[in-house]
Amino acid sequence: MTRVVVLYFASLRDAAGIAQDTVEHDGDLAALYATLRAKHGFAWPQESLRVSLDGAFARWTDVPGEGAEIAFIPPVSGG
Amino acid sequence: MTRVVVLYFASLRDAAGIAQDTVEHDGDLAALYATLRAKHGFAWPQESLRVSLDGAFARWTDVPGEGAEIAFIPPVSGG
Amino acid sequence: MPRFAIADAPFDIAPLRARLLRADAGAYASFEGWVRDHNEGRAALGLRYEAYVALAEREGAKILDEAMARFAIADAACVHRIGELAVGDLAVWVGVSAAHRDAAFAACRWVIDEVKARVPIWKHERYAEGDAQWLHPVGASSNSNEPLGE
Amino acid sequence: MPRFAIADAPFDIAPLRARLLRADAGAYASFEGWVRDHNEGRAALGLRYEAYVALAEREGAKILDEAMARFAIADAACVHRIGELAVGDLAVWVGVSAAHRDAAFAACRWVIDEVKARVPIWKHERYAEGDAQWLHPVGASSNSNEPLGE
Repeated sequence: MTRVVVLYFASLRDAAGIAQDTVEHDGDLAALYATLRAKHGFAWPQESLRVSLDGAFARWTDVPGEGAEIAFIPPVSGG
Repeated sequence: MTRVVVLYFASLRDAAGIAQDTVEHDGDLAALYATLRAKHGFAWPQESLRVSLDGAFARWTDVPGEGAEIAFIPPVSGG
Repeated sequence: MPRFAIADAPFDIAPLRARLLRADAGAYASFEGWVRDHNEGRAALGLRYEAYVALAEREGAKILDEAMARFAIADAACVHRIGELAVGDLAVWVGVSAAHRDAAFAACRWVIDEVKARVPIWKHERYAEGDAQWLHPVGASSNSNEPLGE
Repeated sequence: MPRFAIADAPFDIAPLRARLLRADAGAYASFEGWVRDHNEGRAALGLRYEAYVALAEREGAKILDEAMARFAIADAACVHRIGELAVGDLAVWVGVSAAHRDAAFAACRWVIDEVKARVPIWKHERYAEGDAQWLHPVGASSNSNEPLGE
């Protein structure tokens, strides 16, 4: 198992009830989101989100390494 | 004869050598320009200019009244 | 200072604008986004912007780099506020200098559009009725700002 | 203060911008024209703007009125310098506030285009080689800046 840090922002943070979590995980970022979506009851399907790995946008098929920082990015509303 | 005040700007003023002139004139603004073009040797044909009467853009067929203020407006270059 | 920055407190535009001035650039276009007193027909009291700062700075810098490459401009910059903002507060500023106004306007417009579409910043609006919500516009439409998990 | 003004000395943008702020207008676009160090490939030392002030103010006000009618904007203003200007000096400023950025950008661009095309202001450029000329662009092209009677 790989230990990764997951950051939650905006409505994802409200839904998770936490801003950050450390989780043990195997597999790619899509699998990680599926697991956490089930755990926290996130309404967003994966297609509505982007994902970042270590501070850069990433692909859902990327596999995070030990200590990686991951964030799921709901639709943005800056400006 | 009607007495009118003519203002010259930019290259028209350089060509006339004066910024303002009072002239006696009969007829419309086109006729006035033709007279003053001959007098000062202005290079601009009338079609390249606009004309103003008493501080508002006017038609070349307008006939100025006594004491009117007239200006011939060469292509502008503000901004 | 980088071309794109996240500001967690009010910032002055004047020095940012001054840094874009060039003797060879005769045109300057700028855009500012202010907090309005209403949104989608609802009276708003204010809002909070939250960002994933590291990613926002990276994506913002990328947008400004792309603008420099796409348009015939001399320089460009953008600053976006985060934190609590009241009605009338400055939320975002974009400035672009160029030799000619075509490029200055086009690049300024492009930067604000890309920042709004790509930079991980989220708006949490508080309404006069007492409720609040996260805005998560889906696609180009703005009628899908439904909060999640609330 | 009218929406369009001729200024015979340097002016501050900040108070002009502040007058356009509205609680219901979230977008602000502005344009500035500065004196460049070159024009049409020639090194420029500076310039003089001359206006037929009464007519310029009238035509400028008309342009701003038209902008208010044509675009969904909250307010708009423009100030144009006349007199002697050095390289780097501000020559013209346009500011527009609106509920949305589309209208703010479109109106700002339209105002500067109309001002350049219609307001009786003329630019007299001084060049590094020691000569000077009036710019009288014919139509949309800028390669006909031939001085007259010189």
